[in-house]
Amino acid sequence: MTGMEILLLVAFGGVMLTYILGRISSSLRNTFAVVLSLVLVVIIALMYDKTGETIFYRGFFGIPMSFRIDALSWLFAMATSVLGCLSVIFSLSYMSDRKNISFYYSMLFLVNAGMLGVVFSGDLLSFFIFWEIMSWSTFLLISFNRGPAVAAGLKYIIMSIIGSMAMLAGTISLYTNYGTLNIADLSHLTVSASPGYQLFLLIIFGVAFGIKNAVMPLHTWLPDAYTEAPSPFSAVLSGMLTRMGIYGFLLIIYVVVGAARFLHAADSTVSSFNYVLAWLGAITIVIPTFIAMLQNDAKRLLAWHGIGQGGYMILGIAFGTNMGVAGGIFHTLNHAIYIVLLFMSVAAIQYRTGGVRDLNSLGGLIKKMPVAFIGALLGICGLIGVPLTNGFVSKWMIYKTLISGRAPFLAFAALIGSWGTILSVYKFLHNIFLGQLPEKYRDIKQSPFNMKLPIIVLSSTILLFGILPGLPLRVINKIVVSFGFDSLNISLWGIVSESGMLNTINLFAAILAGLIAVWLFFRIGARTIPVKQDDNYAAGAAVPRDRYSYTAKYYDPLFRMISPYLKDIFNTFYMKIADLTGYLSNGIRKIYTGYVGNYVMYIVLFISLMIFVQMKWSPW
Amino acid sequence: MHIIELIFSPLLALLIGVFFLGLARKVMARIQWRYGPPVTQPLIDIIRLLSQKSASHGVAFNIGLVMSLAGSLVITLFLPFGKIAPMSNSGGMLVILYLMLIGPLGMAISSGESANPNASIGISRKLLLAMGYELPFLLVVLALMTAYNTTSITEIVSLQRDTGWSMFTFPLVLSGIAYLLILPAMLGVRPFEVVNAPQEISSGPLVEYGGPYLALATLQHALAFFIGISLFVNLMWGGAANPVIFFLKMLVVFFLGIFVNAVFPRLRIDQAIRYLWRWPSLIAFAGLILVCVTGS
Amino acid sequence: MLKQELETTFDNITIRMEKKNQLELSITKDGIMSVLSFLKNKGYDHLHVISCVDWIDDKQLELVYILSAYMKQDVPGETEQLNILLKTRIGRDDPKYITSIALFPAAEPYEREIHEMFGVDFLGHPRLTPLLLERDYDIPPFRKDFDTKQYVDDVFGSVPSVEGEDKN
Amino acid sequence: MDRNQLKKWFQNPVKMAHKYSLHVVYFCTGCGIIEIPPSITARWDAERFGIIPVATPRQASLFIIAGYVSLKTLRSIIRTYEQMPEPKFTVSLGSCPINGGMYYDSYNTIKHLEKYIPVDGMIAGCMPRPEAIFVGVTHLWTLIDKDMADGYKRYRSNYSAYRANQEKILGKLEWPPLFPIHGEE
Amino acid sequence: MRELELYYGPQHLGMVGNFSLTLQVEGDKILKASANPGYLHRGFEKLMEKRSWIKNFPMVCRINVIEPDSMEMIYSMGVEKLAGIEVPERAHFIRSIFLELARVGSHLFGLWAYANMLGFDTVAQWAMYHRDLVLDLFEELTGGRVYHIYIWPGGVRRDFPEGFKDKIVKTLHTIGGCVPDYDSTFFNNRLFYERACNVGKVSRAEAMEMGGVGQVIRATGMAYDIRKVEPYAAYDRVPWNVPTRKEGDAFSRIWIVRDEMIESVHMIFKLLDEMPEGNVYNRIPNPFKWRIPEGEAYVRCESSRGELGLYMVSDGGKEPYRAHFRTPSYSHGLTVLEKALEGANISDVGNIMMSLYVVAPEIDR
Repeated sequence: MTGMEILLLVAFGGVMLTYILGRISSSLRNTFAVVLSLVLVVIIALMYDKTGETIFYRGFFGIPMSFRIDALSWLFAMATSVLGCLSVIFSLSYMSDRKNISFYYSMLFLVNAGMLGVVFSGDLLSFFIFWEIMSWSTFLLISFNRGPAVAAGLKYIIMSIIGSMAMLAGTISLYTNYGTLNIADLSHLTVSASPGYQLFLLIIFGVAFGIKNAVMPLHTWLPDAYTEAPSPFSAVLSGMLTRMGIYGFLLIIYVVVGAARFLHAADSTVSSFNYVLAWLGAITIVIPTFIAMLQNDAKRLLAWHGIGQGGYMILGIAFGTNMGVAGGIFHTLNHAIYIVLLFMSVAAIQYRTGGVRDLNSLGGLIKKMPVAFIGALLGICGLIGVPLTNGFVSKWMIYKTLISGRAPFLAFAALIGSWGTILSVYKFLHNIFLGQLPEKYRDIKQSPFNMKLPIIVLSSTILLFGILPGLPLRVINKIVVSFGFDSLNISLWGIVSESGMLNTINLFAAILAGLIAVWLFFRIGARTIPVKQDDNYAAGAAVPRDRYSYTAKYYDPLFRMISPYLKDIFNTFYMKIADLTGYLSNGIRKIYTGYVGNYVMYIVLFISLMIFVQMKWSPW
Repeated sequence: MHIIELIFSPLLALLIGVFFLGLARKVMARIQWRYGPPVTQPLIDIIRLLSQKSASHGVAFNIGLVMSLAGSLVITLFLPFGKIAPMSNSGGMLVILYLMLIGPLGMAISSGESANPNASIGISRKLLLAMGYELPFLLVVLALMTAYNTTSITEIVSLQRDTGWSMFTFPLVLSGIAYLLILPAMLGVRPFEVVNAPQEISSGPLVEYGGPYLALATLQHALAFFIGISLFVNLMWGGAANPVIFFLKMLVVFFLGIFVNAVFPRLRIDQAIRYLWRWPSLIAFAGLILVCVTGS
Repeated sequence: MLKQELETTFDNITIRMEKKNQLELSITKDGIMSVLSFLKNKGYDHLHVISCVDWIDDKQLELVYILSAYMKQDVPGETEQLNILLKTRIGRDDPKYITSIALFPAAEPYEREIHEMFGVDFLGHPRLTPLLLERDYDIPPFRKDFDTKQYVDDVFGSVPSVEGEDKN
Repeated sequence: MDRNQLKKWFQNPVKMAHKYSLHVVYFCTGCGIIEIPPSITARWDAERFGIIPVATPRQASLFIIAGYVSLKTLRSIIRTYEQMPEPKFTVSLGSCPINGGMYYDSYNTIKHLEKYIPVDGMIAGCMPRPEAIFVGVTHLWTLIDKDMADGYKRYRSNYSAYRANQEKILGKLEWPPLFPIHGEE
Repeated sequence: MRELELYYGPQHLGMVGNFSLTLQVEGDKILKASANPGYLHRGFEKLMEKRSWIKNFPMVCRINVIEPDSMEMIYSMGVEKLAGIEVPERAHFIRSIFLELARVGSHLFGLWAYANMLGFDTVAQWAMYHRDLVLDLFEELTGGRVYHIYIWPGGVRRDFPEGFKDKIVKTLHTIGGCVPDYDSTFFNNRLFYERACNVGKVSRAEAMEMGGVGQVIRATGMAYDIRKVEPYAAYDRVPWNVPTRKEGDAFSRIWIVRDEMIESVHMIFKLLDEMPEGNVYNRIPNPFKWRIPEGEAYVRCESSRGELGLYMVSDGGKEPYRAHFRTPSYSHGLTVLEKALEGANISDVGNIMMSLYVVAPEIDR
């Protein structure tokens, strides 16, 4: 399988080349970046429907490091590369007036390459290495803007290191037990393991992936990181990078441990783990969605939704039926599409308004930036799960699983989460695009073409996957089958299950017919006269300039009711611990110079020491 | 036959909805010692509105409203009216629940575009109220779906033919009571008429609608009324095999709603949410637990 | 009783009580605030109205503060029945006076109105913005030399009829 | 009342609907406040004829100016009238909008309402009783029937004259002209 | 943070009368409210200076369109005080009965407005219907539905016609018979309590500071009623009570309105019983030549909304030299309302305003 090696070579080579080219000429670098990201997309697209494994290096203490590809990794790789490509295109003008652009691009490619490495790695060692590359380059990108961004980045990397340590411990334990780290081999070997050991593996890897995927008690890094990162990277971060946690969960539950085989056994401890995970998913849906309602920062609002939507994926894959897993994976893909779209819309607004993302000070931009509005509208429709958008299909699958699995309370959490979503995203849409346009934005321009292009592409994808969900579901069905589940009954436009069916093309036809009929009816009436926003009812007075828009405290009555209950207690808890640690280790603080490179050095030293100790004396 | 039903059922729903609006005005008038307008008054209003030349605030102002009415029309294809349910095999209760979003969302976008703070306040109230009643409503619907082990509304209706009305069958009694308690909120009648509240926020989302826009909004309101009642009859009062009987059941629910409308003032929005999240939610929650305990 | 106290406390005060329950006090313009606070302390804490009379022949504006008492006991007595009319005169040209909001917050709209209708400036008043009127008037409209009939003929009479144009 | 004559409905549904669905936006200018409520409530019940008050001018088709018009109100009245969708009808109640009535020498009320906005019907009286309001409405029906309730058309064709009158009395208006003004373009 | 300035009135269904409030809003809370009157300003007090003493009657009754009779009464009282005219005893009784009937009508109008603000259409319509029954009595007695010009310096214009007493009793029984209906649907309605309790609270100190009278001050526990404090007409001839409550919120103010209506009805019955026979009118001089001696007078009476005052100056001419009405809504609508709306919910604007019983034309005059 030379394809994967070439791919990673291109991906990692591109990182250096971008930086070097950036030193020569910025336009050359930009062209190269776009070409490179397109090449990655093409290469991965060519690898469709291949499975296999190839060892590329044996040198690391004799552990063979390998790549593997199957439907699961292809799907994630494809999504990663496409979104990376769109993000690069989007960044062209967004980042154009910043410093250190070459560094930004090369780090973006490094993140991309790291993610590709993660999804293609065939053994847990290379998985870990690529995981670390991904995490560290992410840290550098989150802190790109300096100031509060560095704090956000540190929060991220500290939690990430905790996760990595957990993962490392699990990896080492697997190696000592079975003498191999190859995923395919492990999946055969762990079948015979004791349930206790399986549970240990699930929990220890679950912590690692739970931190990455921001499952509820481990989510605290996410809001700050999403908010402070450069917006095009926030898109990548929320769309794919965070969802590497989902990939990890899928890998550990359904490939390494193979929980599918245990799920329906009555006394299985694995199934109880899945149940706990599902409840964590449900909590992750409800609480962040309600917290999102109270946010006034556009990106932070989306960030909390990022956490909440992660809950749906966890809920789907943890519930462990074929439709649930398929729904979870599909939702991961859909979420990537619409959250990237939403972040890009926000970024377009930020680009034109000079970085404003405070929901209380924007408004009325629909007339000025219609493309961004369409992007945001379809994005929130997907996020809510309005029929005919992709989010509807995946949420439908998850609800269906929960209801036919007789878990009405989990289904209730998921459904009420959707309703909470409507409230907050409508506020998002209203406060940015609707209402009165502030005076200072009267002369604002449209976003440039390379910002519009990704928005248009992603918007149409949302509708395409919503109307013809069979396209992605075919790939996902392969994944589900490869996990050992029954095949789903999928057609191009819908799903049939024992307790009901979904036919999106009929729905599409009905809604289209309804729209046309109503439009015609509307047009029977007299022609309407377009008026300016100042020509507005103000109880007989003239509209006061700039003081006639309801944006601040949009859901004040609800806010008063729920805000006492919805503090982010976990974040406070962790910050308290952090303070306490800092207080206790005042003496050690001299080592921490505050320079990031030093931290990297310490950690690399620590990891190598651990590995060395393990290799030499194998105490675990 | 199928094609006829497809075209016929939304029109029937519109007709019944508009009839209900007219009847509501007549009945209210009679309670208030008045003679009242003719039942056809909403129809006259709609004709008049369509011929008026109103102000438009932009493309989303038009599209949102059209989307809202179209979404509501599509729901009627999924809801059984007696035995008429032309699209019930394209999706069940979950699709209906989600299609019910399109109406408010379209209205929200449209009136948000109108750039009037009264409209924005109205929309914020509408979404909050929806949040309020959706909590118990989802619990009720989940109890039904769990009890009958299906997500298809036609199956729920046909199963009730064997067991009797779900409101009066044992594990669903509590859910039925909870549904009855939130029904005024779902219909938007008076204790919960916080969205339009002409005396407070100048009819809220409708503030900038005139002419054809108001005609569409009136039709949307009529349909929402129809859908709310029809859903209740289907889920709790056993639907009907016969459209006429179904209509009579709807009429009974309609009168209940109007009487409640006549004897209560309007609540504040926070009081409305507090009410909806207290008793109806608790009862619905207990109902779901009851279903889970007895069902398996 | 009150009469005697007033006479002993203030020098240049004129007290008349000709009609039933109606005590008329006149004082020079700098004495008003002290009399007001004196009366307030005596229990006359209800400021009914601040009125203004334009004595055009004397070239003076007369400010009238009308006070009475809120109920201090269950059965109303003489205190509650008494209406006190406290009057002072100020010059008619460029009239200025000090505000009594600190003593009686209820005075705020009355002073605004007098400012608008008689052109009296109340120093220290937080918002002397127009209260009732829409147009600017050269002479404040409640003054005696403002001839409404003349004004109406000038302003409203000069608006042409549109229907006349219609026929052309 | 020809509301129940189906033939007329088929002949000209728009005109009939306009007659029997008069949604009112009203200005309680003074005395109007006192006879409008009885006529829309239980005793006289204007809703019988499809007349109900609505919240905003956008939703209305009939504008009732219920009494004398002070200058401050005139500004709001013009704003409200311009925001109503066409076709729209105006009816004034009482003697004061006709010629100033008992306020003939008041410095703050306008004397002839029709100089500032077109008025389709004027109901005299001080105050007109609810019965008079209904008589006025039936008269308006006749006018609509005969296409003579054309105030909004007159407003359009004479807009510059109306606007000039409005600005003469109120000073510069805050909102731009509704229609293009002749002579400026 | 973008500010929101919300306009409440003049063209607003939640506004009874032509009045405007500009609300600074954040979320659903009102930060600051400023009243903006003047939409009804006609300059009555100026116009009165140009009209003779008697020609001013059509003017004064139009100051308050809801209850014109108390305006006639106060003007008559002022003229009587300035000119020193005595009123026959029977006229005092008739005046009292007439004013109490007007109070019932006015309170029913207020109930209509208040119930309307809460979206309580049914009760609003009933109240308006019952008010019309009272107006029918007026029409029979005076010939006018709303404006009566019945009370006159020196008495009243006309004695009660034959059988009019019975008609009053019958009408009041009709209205009184519906009090249980009103109670069960409105006054004892739990939702009315929820909406009105603790809303628009005005403490006694605040009310006294800002010149609150009528229901505003009586809702804080002070039985301040001019009919008791400085009795006029025949109010000291029969026993009656001043209803008060302690809370000072909208709920208690509306309950006081209800209790006052019932008290008025009882008072009318007592007055009808004790009404003496005799003359109802002391002749005044020829109105066209009537000059009133130089002097000034301040008179006050209790209208349905609270204490009403009139300051009148005569320079011995045919016309008043100056007349200034102190209307209860003036301080309620400008000072108390602004204060009560601070921090209130935007749903409660109409609620608070109509519980303060603000009548716009009274403010503007």
